[in-house]
Amino acid sequence: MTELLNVVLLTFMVIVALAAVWLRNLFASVMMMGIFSVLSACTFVVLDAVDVAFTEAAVGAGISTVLMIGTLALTTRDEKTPVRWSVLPLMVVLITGAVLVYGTKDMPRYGDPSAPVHEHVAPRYINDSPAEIGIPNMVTSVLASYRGYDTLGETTVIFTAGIGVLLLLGGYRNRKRQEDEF
Amino acid sequence: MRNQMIPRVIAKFFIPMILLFGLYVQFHGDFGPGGGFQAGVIFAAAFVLYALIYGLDEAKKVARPAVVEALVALGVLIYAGTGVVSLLKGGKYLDYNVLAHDPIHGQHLGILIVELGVGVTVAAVMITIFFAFAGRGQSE
Amino acid sequence: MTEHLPILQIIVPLISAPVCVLLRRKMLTWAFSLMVSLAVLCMAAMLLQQVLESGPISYALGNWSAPWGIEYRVDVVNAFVLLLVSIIGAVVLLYAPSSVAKEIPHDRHYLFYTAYLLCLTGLLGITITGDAFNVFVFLEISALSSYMLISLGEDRRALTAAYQYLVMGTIGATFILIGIGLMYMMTGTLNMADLSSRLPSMHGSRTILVAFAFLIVGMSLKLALFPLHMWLPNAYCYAPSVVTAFLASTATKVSIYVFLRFVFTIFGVDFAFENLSLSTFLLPLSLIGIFVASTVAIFQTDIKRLLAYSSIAQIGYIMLGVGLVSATSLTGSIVHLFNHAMMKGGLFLAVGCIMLRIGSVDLADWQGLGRRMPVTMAAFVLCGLSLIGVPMTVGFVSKWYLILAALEQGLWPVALLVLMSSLLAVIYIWRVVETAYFQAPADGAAKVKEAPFLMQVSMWILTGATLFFGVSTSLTVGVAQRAAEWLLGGSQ
Amino acid sequence: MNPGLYNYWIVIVLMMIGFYATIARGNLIKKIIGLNIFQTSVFYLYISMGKVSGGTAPIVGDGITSYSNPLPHVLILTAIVVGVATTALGLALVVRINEAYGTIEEDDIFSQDQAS
Repeated sequence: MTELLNVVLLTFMVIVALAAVWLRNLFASVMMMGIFSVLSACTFVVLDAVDVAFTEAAVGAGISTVLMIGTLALTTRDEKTPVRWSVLPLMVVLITGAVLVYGTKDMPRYGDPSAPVHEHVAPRYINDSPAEIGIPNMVTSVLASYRGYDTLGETTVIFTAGIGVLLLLGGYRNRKRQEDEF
Repeated sequence: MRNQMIPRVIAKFFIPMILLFGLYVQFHGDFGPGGGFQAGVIFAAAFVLYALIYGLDEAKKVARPAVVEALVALGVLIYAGTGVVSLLKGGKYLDYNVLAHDPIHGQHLGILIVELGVGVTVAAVMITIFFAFAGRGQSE
Repeated sequence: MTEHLPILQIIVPLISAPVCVLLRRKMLTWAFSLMVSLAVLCMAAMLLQQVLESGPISYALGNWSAPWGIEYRVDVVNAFVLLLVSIIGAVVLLYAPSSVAKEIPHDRHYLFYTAYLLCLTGLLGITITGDAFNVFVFLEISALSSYMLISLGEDRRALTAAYQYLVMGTIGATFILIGIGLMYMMTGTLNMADLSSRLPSMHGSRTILVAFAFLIVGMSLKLALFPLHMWLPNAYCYAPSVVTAFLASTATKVSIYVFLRFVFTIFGVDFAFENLSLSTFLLPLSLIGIFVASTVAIFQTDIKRLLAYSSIAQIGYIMLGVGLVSATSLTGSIVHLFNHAMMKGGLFLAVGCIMLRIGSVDLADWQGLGRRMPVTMAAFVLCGLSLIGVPMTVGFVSKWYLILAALEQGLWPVALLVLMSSLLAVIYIWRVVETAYFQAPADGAAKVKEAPFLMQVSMWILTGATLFFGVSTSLTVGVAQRAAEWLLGGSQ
Repeated sequence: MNPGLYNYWIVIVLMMIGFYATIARGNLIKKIIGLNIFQTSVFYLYISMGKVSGGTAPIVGDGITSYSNPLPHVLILTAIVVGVATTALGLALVVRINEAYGTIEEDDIFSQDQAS
């Protein structure tokens, strides 16, 4: 049952993604992206990744949408360039897709409990983390302790983004006006 | 929206609840879904709502940009500092076992502090980014 | 404390970045970050010495042993790259204050130094780690900070260059993420050593093949291998001088290191070069890259852009050595990694000095500069000679090993092509020399002073290094030889 | 019913849509939207490999014997954060480009650069 649900959700995601790319009203496009994020959060719930779903909903449907609307308010709402079909990008994309499909042939089947990812490394997190860390949410155990250093890196990435936005948009008067004054 | 009664009243009612929910997510991450990152985003959302209803200038009085900027740095320092403490206590970097008298308590304490660091930085960065974008619009 | 050296190497600059935000005062943040970068340099030197004496060092973060936790693993190869990055990091910071004061608004100097330290942290973190996913995280720290450093350039085209780099860089990083994901899917592990022991059993797997392809393409984008170099010229051209000097000598080098690490240590020589014959596409691409980029460089009138195209050509030389897959050719590649960082760093620092005084990097404005700024131009010419590969400079050493490697394998056309390409370098360097020394300054050109003392010092440190290591090769070539043998010896 | 690889194929289609928008569209915001779609589909690739049929979310509960793999979840939490950081920085750059050029269309920017 969950598999069927998954396929339906994924198909919706493809439709919404196509709409987001196709629409030339950027505001509508951004709304589509919000829907896209909510849909992907739903698929993550179906796939048992509740923490990821929570984050995707907060980030994709929340932060990203707010930022994009903010950007639209500061720039423009309409895309000028008409949709054009350029050959080279299309070729690149088709080749990338074909290579990936070729790679799926030897992949473990979806949900297979004997796939390598479930046999190596992960069993320790599942079996021993309640004893070693003592908290029920394994994702938190792995995130903050076993791979806590990655999370320090992640915090640094967010810090970097904050510094970057301050550098680009914070405080001082922008260049355009300085030029206008001359 | 500054002069409309209904949004203002509703916001007054909602903002404390959002903040409370943020705190819940922050400290309940050990047991259910959630943690520092999600809590930080929710916390920031409360300030964004405040700024939308009462205006950016009012919001900047509540969350002073200089303070928020310091908090951006502080969160990373809390996280990285936890690791330094475990170094000083004779463990490897980010080894929480040495933080308390026994490993399990150490792990609990370590995860709690580290998640707090994540939460502080994420909330502060999100508020900073929102202020930067909104402030850009205001000056136009 | 020496036991914790590997983590301190990363954590010291990482913690200093937020501290810079709290300090806020511009000269204070500069002095602080300079001290930090010097400390980083000392630690890198100690690490290299430790590795040379007693073999690879492993450090388990959080005290979780290898495949479960994240591991730092230092061997000859990355200890050498760490040293390279921290030398450039310290020298460029020493150079920075006057140049930054001229090119970047004063109220954001502290943010500039924060971003600089973050970029340094990212590059060092990529280099030192023994965990495939951790590479991705630190890759993004360095990438995000370099986008914003580039966007600080004075010209508005700096913004579009940064945007273009952001899009290309993110595509590259996402490709790497796909590659890491597929490897994880087939092996269940993210630790590099563990991966290398589990991958050989599935060499026939099509998924692993695709993982390899995505990693190669993603890393080639990051290291600007021809024809995936489109983001590089604009990024180097419009970034502030200090940023150009720093990124040109470190960012692509670290990406090349990641390439070496994935191809040689994780997948292994057998898989990459015998099963898949990676060389058949690496050799032609790097040779074409050398010729096309050098030729384009000849026609540039903007000196920074000229040097950027020359960088693409030099990346071609390094990848050529990788494609030849022998102890000699890899020695050439690794030593050129170091040497190119020294000479390109020196060249861009000289350009920064000239930018500070005459405010232009247009070739036409450099007329008679040999007389107006003799000291700076002398450094430029010396580093330029090294770029050509004149004996007694570092450029000669690395090309010597490359040609030797080509001849060893009987590939004399490759050796010939390398020699011929040096002639192209002669032409583009000569155009600058001719303008600066044999043309009179334009009428009414104001008298200019040489650049401030600190800028001169750091410029001459790198210029001196190109000469010193061109004569005394025991340190660089010695380490590079051991690194090459280590890479070819595989994972054991 | 086991869809086997069907899941992955739809994800690849999603990736292609996002990737195409990123490299072919001329609008700078559209490119970032494309990047978002591209990255989200990679997240999905990771998460679906962690799923165990009949498993539950990796939070310890009474009477549960089979859990899905928590490691891909952790990796993707990090990747989502990296993604939003990139988006924020990219959009900030778009705002500045718009201030400097008065447009966010690649072609217009290119022609303005050629003219100057």
